[in-house]
Amino acid sequence: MTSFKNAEAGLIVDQLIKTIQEQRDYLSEIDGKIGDGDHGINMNKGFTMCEEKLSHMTYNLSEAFSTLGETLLDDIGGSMGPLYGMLFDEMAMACEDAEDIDAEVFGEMLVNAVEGIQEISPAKVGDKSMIDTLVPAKEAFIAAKEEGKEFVQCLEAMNDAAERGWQSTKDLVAKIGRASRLGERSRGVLDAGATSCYFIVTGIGKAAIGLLK
Amino acid sequence: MTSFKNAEAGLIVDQLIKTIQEQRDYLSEIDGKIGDGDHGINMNKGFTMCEEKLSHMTYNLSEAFSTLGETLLDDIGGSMGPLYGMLFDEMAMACEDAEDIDAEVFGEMLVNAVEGIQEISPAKVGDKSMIDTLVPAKEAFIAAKEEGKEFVQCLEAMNDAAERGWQSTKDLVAKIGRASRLGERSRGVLDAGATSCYFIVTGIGKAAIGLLK
Amino acid sequence: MKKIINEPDNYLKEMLSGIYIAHEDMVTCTDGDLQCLVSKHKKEGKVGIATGGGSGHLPLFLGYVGEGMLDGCCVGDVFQSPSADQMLAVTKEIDSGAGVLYIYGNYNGDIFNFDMAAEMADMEEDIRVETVLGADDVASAGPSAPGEKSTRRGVAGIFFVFKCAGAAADKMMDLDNVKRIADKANANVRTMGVALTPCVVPRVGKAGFSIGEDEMEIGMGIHGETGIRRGKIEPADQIVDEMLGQIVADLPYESGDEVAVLVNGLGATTLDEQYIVTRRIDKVLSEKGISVHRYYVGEYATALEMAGFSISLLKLDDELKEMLDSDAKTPFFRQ
Amino acid sequence: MKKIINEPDNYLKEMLSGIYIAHEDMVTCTDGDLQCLVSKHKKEGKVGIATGGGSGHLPLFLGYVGEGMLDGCCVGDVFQSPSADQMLAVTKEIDSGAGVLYIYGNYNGDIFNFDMAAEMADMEEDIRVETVLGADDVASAGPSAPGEKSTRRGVAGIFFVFKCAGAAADKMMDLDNVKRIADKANANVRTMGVALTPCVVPRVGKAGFSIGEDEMEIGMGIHGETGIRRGKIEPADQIVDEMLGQIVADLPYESGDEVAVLVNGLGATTLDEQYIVTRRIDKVLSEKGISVHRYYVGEYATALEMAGFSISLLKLDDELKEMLDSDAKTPFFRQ
Ligand SMILES: Nc1ncnc2c1ncn2[C@@H]1O[C@H](COP(=O)(O)OP(=O)(O)O)[C@@H](O)[C@H]1O
Ligand SMILES: Nc1ncnc2c1ncn2[C@@H]1O[C@H](COP(=O)(O)OP(=O)(O)O)[C@@H](O)[C@H]1O
Ligand SMILES: [Mg+2]
Ligand SMILES: [Mg+2]
Ligand SMILES: [Mg+2]
Ligand SMILES: [Mg+2]
Repeated sequence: MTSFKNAEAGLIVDQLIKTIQEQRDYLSEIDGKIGDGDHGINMNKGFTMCEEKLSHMTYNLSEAFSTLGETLLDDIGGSMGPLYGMLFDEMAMACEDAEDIDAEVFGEMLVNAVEGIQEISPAKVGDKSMIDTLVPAKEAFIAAKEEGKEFVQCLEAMNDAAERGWQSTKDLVAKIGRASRLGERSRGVLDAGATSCYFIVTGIGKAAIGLLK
Repeated sequence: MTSFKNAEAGLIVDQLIKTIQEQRDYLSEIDGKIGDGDHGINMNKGFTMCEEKLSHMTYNLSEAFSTLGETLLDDIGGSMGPLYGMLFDEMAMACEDAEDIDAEVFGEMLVNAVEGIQEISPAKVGDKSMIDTLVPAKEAFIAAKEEGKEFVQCLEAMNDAAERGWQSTKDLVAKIGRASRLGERSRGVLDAGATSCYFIVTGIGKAAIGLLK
Repeated sequence: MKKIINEPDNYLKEMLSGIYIAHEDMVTCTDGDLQCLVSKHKKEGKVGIATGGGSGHLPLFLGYVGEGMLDGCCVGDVFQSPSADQMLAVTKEIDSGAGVLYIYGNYNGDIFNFDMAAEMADMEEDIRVETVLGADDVASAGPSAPGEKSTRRGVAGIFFVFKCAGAAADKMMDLDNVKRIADKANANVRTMGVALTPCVVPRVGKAGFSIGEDEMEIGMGIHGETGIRRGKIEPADQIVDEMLGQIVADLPYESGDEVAVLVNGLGATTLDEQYIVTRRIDKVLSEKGISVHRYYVGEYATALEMAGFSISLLKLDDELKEMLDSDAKTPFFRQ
Repeated sequence: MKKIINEPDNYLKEMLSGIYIAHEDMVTCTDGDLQCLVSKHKKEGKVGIATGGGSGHLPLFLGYVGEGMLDGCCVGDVFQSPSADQMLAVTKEIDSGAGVLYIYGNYNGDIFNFDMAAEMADMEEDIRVETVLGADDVASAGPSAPGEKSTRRGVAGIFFVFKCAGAAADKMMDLDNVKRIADKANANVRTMGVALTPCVVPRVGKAGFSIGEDEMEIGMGIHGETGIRRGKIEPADQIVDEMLGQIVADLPYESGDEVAVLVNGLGATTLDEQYIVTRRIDKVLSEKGISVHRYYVGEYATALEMAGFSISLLKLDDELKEMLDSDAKTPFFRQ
């Protein structure tokens, strides 16, 4: 298939919530090495609040993303609230009028998400942040699409790039966020935000592939 | 000899000061077990301040005791300032008019010292305090004197009783001072004040015996 | 010992110098002795109120010298009474003919020295001195029989006695009445504390005891005196319930009573925790029908850098309420 | 983790409940959200001043909401920014037509959220919002080039910005002038801190780093951000000399200048130590010909139960002096 139904894709967010809940301790553990050890707690709190809100709703993908984005933006605070809030909000808006989500729509969702985040954060690729996962993932998807690859293949390219981007943070020195205070000492461990971003991007990617098959 | 000269006995206090300075750490260590660990520091501070004052004076025994008593009373504070201050003050007053100090005068010094302390402190023998050293020492001296023993023998009796009194505190439960808060847990270690009082009483006793020989 | 200090021997003098520098508009020393602190605002004809005791409890005692509270204070080395002579110097300085009230905690060394000072003030200086001994720590001993001297220690609750007596003196009441009000406040205040960590006296250089990493000690005194129970650390609400239960039963405080509450941090415990405790106290008291006129939350009587807190209750009548509510202005307390 | 708490998840709510109980005469919450705290004393036509940030720094930020200082404050979980929505709720509540000034520390999360709140206030509510970012921590980064945004963290010195801006607003100055004064105070304040022990975020449950038993870290931030130098603990005077040297050189503060000094305890450090430090600061500044108009000593901006302290200097002109000296009445600060 070259697209999936927005109306049937709310479960992508259900799976995302479960993934974050499962990875809570791992995310905090990673954050504990060069940050303050709360990333899993923060993410889990936001995603679980969203789960609670969704439990009273029926929702398609754009509505689910919108609820998730608003919850993160309005209720969570921190750096992650606005950053991920913006990401999901932009993804929601980019697909709210689409009955079917194809590679075109999905590409736009990714592009807008990156732009939204870059509007509030100065982080660049290489600064050791979620951006190191997100930007290469988006670029890989767009490149594959422009090469005329199928939607599923584009998503696979995205997932692979997300993983490489995530892993690349290990050797980086943090230039942004709490860990940047550590300078050289921040090298050698993965970035927490890049890790959660890996789970989010590939979580969406895998669930979408599932819907396409 | 049956007496020594007040004028020549100032060195008793010199020796006392040295003894307390030498025992400083030991006294604190004992106080640390069931008290707050500062007894040596407190005693050393007072006695060293007195040493400094005496260094600008010539003094007989009563003057030296008087200076020591005043220093402890006026400058040291705590419980020990008033208690030992009173002790030395009373000893000073009881011999200030005596050119020669014999068993009679010395007995009065001890009696007055005990009375002075008991005026301000309710501590009794058995309460685990300096009183457990001081009172038996005084009583042994008086008893020996009343039996007609020589001054030196009276002092030896005093010293022996002081040591037994001191050692008796080991098996006592504290009923007074900081250690009383510990109840049964205060049993099994010596009392700090009884220890300093042992060094003081026997220090005076030995120095006096030296002068008599 | 992890402290920001220089030579432990200079601790007291350096700390006091800092106080005079920071609060030079309010306090000064008398007799050329830094340990003898007096208010710069002398009110002629007013009963003088003095306190004193060992250092290591800031803002107790020094911090409450000023307008509407205390007139003078004498401190000794850390956890060590000052001398009679020093207390006498303060007494002479703050007396302006109306006599002086001593309010201090029920500790051996302080009693020895301040009793002597009172005697000297009376005999040598013709200053009438009265004394009120703070003895609010419910955990330190059983209640005293009528007419008997209390054997309880004085802890944070003395703040209420300072406040009420200070207001009475400020309203130009005479010594008998200032003492009566101090006695009344004293008779109606009860405190209990809990400690999580020990503290280190600078001149000693190491803690005199230890508390296990998962332990607390209920009833520990502000010099580390043994409490009534050591056990595993419990949730805040459970700790509050135990402490408050014993406090309330002791006076007792009863349904229909009106009280003031002091939640006091011992040194290292955050204000956050003190407010968590406040929340529980409010709930428990309201369930018991005891209404709270005022809360005081913060560090009022510390034990150096000890972690822990205490709860004090003061039962109020109209007179005490008036005294408690009146203005005060000291280096550490403004109302 | 040795704390007097219940479930870590309830920490924030319980702590905030306690604050509203203890200070019900002064503060209340808005929008039904405990995290959105506003003053009960609304002055019509006055510029509103709001702050916000993560909890764990009491009395910062909540404690400075009241008369003559701040009008509202929004707190997040411990060391975690509140959300844009919450800040917007506070902004709406405290605006009375004259606009709102945000004063908060230079941290990522806070900026993201409060910038969004400011945008929504402007676009949706037609409230003009201006922002001043506290960035006083000399140890956190080099000075910023003219016109560039500072990358320094905001720490205890923000108290001076609150105080001066709060006084300006209280004098009914307009938003431009209140902002101008806040900017001026901000431009003239510098801080450096030192830490002896780490602190534990309740929801994390263990310290994120450790400091050796005989070590200190100069320049550590109030969330435990790495400082500029870790080394053996030194005598107080030496520590002060190093910190003050860097602070003075940074602005620079020069002979003939008049300053206010804030000696701030980070949580577990005793007032005694803070006064020992004060004494040394006074000596060093007077040797440099810098005169001190006022000292503030105590806990003004903590890092939970961290041991350590910071020094802040504010260079004064006549206007700032007037603002600093004017009255204020908040739950934690009275002058
Ligand atoms: N300005 C920023 N832009 C993008 N990502 C950021 C930025 N600041 C922080 N991050 C990401 O946030 C992650 C930490 O998130 P979290 O622990 O939830 O927040 P905090 O740092 O406030 O404790 C970092 O690992 C980093 O990836
Ligand atoms: N009321 C008292 N009467 C007699 N001796 C006392 C009394 N209180 C305390 N002591 C003695 O004081 C000793 C402790 O002295 P020290 O350590 O200098 O004072 P502190 O207990 O104030 O630290 C105790 O060991 C005890 O012998
Ligand atoms: Mg984190
Ligand atoms: Mg002792
Ligand atoms: Mg002692
Ligand atoms: Mg965090």
